[in-house]
Amino acid sequence: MNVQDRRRLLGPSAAKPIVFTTVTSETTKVSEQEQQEQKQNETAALTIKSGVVENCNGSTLIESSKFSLLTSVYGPKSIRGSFTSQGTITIQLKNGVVENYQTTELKEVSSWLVGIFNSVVNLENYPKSGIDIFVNLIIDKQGDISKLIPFLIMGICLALVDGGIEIIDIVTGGEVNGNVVSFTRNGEEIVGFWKDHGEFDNNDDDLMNDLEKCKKQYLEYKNLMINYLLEQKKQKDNS
Amino acid sequence: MAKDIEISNSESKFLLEALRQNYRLDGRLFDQFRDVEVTFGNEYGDVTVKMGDTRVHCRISCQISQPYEDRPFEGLFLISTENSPMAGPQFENGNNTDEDEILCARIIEKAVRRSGALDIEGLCIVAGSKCWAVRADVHFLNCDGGFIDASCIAVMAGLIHFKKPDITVHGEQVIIHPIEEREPTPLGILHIPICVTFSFFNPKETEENIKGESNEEITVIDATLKEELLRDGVLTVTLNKNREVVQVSKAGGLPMDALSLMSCCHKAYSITEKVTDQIVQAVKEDYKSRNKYSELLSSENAR
Amino acid sequence: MSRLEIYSPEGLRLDGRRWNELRRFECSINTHSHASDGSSYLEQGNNKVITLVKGPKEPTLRSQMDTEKAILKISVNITQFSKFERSKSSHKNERRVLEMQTALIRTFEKNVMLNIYPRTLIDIEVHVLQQDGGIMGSLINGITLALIDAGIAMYDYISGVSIGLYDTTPLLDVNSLEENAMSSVTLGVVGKSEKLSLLLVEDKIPLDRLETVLAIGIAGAHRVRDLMDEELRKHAEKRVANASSK
Amino acid sequence: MVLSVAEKSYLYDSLASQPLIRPDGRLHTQFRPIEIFTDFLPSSNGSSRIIASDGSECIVSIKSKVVDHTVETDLLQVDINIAGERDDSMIVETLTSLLHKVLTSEDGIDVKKLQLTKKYSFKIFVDVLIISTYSYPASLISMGIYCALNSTWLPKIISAFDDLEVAELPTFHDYDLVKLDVKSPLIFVLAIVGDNIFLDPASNESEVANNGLIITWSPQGGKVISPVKTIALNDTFIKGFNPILLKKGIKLVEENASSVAQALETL
Amino acid sequence: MSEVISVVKRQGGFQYSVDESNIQSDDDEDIYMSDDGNARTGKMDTGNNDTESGSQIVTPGELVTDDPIWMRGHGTYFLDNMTYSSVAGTVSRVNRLLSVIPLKSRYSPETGDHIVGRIAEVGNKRWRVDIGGKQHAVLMLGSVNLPGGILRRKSESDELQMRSFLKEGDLLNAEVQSLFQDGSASLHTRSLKYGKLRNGMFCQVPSSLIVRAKNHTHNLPGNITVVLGVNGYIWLRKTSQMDITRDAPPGGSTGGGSSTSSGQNSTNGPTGAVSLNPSITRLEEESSWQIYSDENDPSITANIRKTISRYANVIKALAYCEIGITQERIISAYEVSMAYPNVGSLIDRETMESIGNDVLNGEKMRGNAM
Repeated sequence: MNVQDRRRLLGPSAAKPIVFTTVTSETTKVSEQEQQEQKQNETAALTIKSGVVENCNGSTLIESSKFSLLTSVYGPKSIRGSFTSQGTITIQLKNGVVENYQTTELKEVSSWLVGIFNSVVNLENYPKSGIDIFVNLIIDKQGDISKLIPFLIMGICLALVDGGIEIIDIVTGGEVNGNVVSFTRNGEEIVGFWKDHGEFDNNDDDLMNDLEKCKKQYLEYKNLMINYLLEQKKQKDNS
Repeated sequence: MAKDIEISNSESKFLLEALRQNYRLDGRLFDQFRDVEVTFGNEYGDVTVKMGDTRVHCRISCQISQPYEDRPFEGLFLISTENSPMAGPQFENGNNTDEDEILCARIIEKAVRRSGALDIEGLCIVAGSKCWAVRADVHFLNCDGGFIDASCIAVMAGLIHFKKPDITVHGEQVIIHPIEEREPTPLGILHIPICVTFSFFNPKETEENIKGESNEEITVIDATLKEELLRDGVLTVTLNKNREVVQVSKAGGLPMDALSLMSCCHKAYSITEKVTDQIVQAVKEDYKSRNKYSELLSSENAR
Repeated sequence: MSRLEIYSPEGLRLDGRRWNELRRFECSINTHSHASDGSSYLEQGNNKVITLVKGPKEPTLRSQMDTEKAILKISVNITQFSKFERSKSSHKNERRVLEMQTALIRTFEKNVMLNIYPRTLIDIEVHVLQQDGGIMGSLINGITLALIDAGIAMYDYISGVSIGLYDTTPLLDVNSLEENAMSSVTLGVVGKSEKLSLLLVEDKIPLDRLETVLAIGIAGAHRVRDLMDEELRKHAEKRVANASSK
Repeated sequence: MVLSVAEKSYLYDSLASQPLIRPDGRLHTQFRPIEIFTDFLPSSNGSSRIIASDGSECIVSIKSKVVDHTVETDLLQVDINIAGERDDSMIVETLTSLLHKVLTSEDGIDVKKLQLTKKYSFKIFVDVLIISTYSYPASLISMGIYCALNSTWLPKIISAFDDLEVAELPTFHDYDLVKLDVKSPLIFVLAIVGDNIFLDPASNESEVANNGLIITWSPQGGKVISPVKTIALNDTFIKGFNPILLKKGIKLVEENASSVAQALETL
Repeated sequence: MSEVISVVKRQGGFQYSVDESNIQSDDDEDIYMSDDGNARTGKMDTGNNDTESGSQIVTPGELVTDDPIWMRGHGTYFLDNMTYSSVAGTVSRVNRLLSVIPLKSRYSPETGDHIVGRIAEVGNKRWRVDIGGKQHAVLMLGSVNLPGGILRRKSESDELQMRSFLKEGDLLNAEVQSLFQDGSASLHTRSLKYGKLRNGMFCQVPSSLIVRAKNHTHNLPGNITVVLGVNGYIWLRKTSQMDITRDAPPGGSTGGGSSTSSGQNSTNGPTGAVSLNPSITRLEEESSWQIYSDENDPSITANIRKTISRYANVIKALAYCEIGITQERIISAYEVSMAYPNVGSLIDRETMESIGNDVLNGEKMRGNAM
């Protein structure tokens, strides 16, 4: 008989991230980026705040005038069942008060996001563990998931960092003409591509142009994230 | 029925050996139905049925509701059977996906609802917009086998006993008169289905059952919990006094000779007759005891 | 609605059969050899059923393990397109389907020699592509064939058929029009015996007529068994010839 | 499928080598052979059964219903059922969402062909039953739907086209049917291993893919259309890839898709 | 036909799809030697044991005999004197034992079988191995060679690092050491020819197509070695130095065919294991951590890879035609397949059928070489 007790305290299975209606006070306004050649002021007034949810391992709140995304990360924690040589990521997206998206579509996006984070998180270091990520689309005024995806990636990435989970690179993405591209390694590699609608021009140059533009956005967001993380570090060191 | 309670090997051996020698643990004959005891509560449609140690409670209630769109002239009728740990440790709270519980619920559903024991057209108040919704809630209080039989008796006794408040209809407007004000009206009962459950035991090897000619399988009526735990097969026959088979369910289990199954049906009929009379009698007596003062009243008035 | 004549005075049914005739019965085994250990495809009238048997195999869950015998699992998938009118729900977890699964498991539990496959799981999937009455019987026949194809030991065939009762005439192997218009009885018969593994009556039927209905049903089920047996032998001969030529 | 480390590295090295060597020797543009037959469900308007050489199998039924298209705008509904999977499982919902996007894509099915009258249209219900699958089934499903729609016959309308003033439903001929003339888009699954990209990855190839692409191709106009997206074919080998491979993949599909459509047509 | 995809209209709908043209009726021909005179070699040679009863087909519930003289074996049950069949298959009568062999069933292990398996689970002092049977087989920690030589004692630290020897997904070849009461197998890899598999590719065929023989590892032309697991799991790899040592003197198969198989029996152990008589130094070398390495030989060339793919495809072609798989047939199919320079074209049904036919015809032309 195997007498080892492999059970762990896992916390309530139905635990849900707390949803804040408004986070007005003490948001760290990270950057009021120079709005040079930005046609749409998407990055403008992007506020990021980490560690907003107490009872999870890592969390972020990303807000702009158009949306508000709350990401929480639980884990790495022991999973039940048979041994796995590397960690398992699950991602769940949830509609906010306004149900903009069908559950099937949200699941499609989440399984796509899992693909991205499988390639970014250093999963070998988390055998027999699960990392559960919940994203709450609290406010979304655009109703187009493609426009939201870069920020979903950004939010999850920062929440993972906040949770102290190893990743091999900062990952985020850009969106141009319905093409969503997620990059790593300074834009040398694509980790995710998503295009649901819009023309697909036979002209290759158009696609490559759009990729370039997405890359630009990616680099910008990436800088934003790095700056935020450095800022945060500084604050921590000070206090 | 139960997965968690198990019977010890020696006890099961004893019970099966006794059956082989024509004895049951409680001394009953193989084809003897336990005595049925029907008692009513204070309100109409509140019934407790006792068969040996098995106790089932059924409560009929009604409210006004909207009929289904595709059936504007019919009222609603719902039977809910609920197991709780009260009846025995083997039942889980809120887990209604157990094989036996589903079979049990489905059989009662077919026996009573599908067979049209209740006149649901009589529940219609205003076609397409208002009707009575009758609900039978069956609770298992104590389990010693025979849930299906007892539940069916409880539901039928409840339906016969139940009275719904009288109403007055003015166009779309419906006035419900509390039962204190006006004499409530009984439900329309079209026939009284009675379930009788047979349990089969194979005293020999499976090979004998499949290939043998002897047909020595043991048939026992109205099994107790222990017998239910050990049986190899089960047959529930539902009949009414009009010699109609309402429902038969032998969902797998020990293969049985067709003629033996037929003889089960005939045995079930005599039990049906007896139990039906008993239910009707019990309801009558209960009504009588409720009205014993009204007789006094009326006789005074007559003077 | 015009009343269809279920059974004409000349003794013909809606689809031209006489009272004691089965529907077209065609079956084949080993239809899905890649995906399963045993498989069958069955057409009984317009019922079309695919059955896959996987196992006996190592159970994936500890709860599916019994040290004494194999665990039998049957899941019935009634597709949304199986009826003429497409159904809105996928039928999964419907009580009616759960009841069917339970009845099928209990039917085959007593017929498959589960005790010679301890600690294993026999997983059966049935897909109903099309249904036209008497589906329970077709499920039984499909499973019987697939189990035999998988080489799983069983005592005998089980064959299923539904019989309707029109006034006083029993009608063998009812289709859905007949099934909706009258009471019917479903049988699962063991081999060529008169033993019933399964007997289901869901609607009112006079007690004194039941016996004749059972008699014609058993005869029909025996015929179904023979049809299945014929196909199996044909298949077996083909394979044996195939093997010995190589 | 769990492979051993040695197996995976052998497969990876073979697939990443220049030129690539696939475990079954296929060219990078070569599909595994498939078998198809159609029109076997008389109670559906169209049907197909498609079997891949690895035993993956998919059955598609097409049913129709007359709806008021001014009320019901979505004239195509896809439902996917995978044996052994719950209806709300990740794979089922993801595929349903993808297939719905593919069928309702602007350049996908010509919805005008479903219109009966000014008021009414056929609504098409596509039901997919996957009996067994060993690799990502999107491609197989899309081929199944293509063939099923190709074998779909709908009742012939005999009432007038202009019915805005008429209160009645359109009436149909008693037995004459009309062949539905629509071509559904095809989905191509590509795997990326190292600098190589190839079509129709088998299950062992998927296990070592660095990434995957789903590319939709419309027979109408013969071009690549959206949705196009990456797909994680496994969770161990997955990583970023050179953007040039995206372009390469699209080109690969553009060059080879029409011969797949032609092959499906010849049935 | 398109280069990209081959689409065929399924013949006969749902019917079982074996092309009848494959059947070349010559019932007397039987190229299998049943070396142990036992019915357990599977359906392929049932005709061999008793030509009279060989083709008798029975189905479940059917009366096989009412003669009480027979001992009842697998696939039967009885009541009184009557013996009935419990499966659909052919009747086999061996001495007094009456059994019915099902047309197909899962692999059932027997002591001495050389199998290929995949680790399914790492447990307490044991691995559970998927061998395509009804149950997983067990490989005890004590039944494997551990790094550090054969004479090494097992320590507790070995129990804790079992996953560093063999982990989930790993493939190995092994011998069935014994059977448990319930029919499941216990394996061992205590011979240098067993152990973790590397340098190649896995493929799978129905176990009924592999005939039990003395030798299941064969060196094939093109510097490839095949391990034909009795359970239908097959491993194709680049021939290693050890494979060459093993095959000198050249090993033939007992399955007959044209190859010579002389001077080999003397080196066979009772379980069919070929004794290698390696030098002590070799033993130590092989018993090092090397034997559990996950690294492939870095020198596997593109040509070797292509050849392995070709072999995998011809094995699949033989399986598709339901032809028993032996070393001779693999080689002959490989040679036939050379007519198709593109390895990828071998996966088409027509090609597979034609390869199958060519192999059988070739055998016929050579005549009964056995």
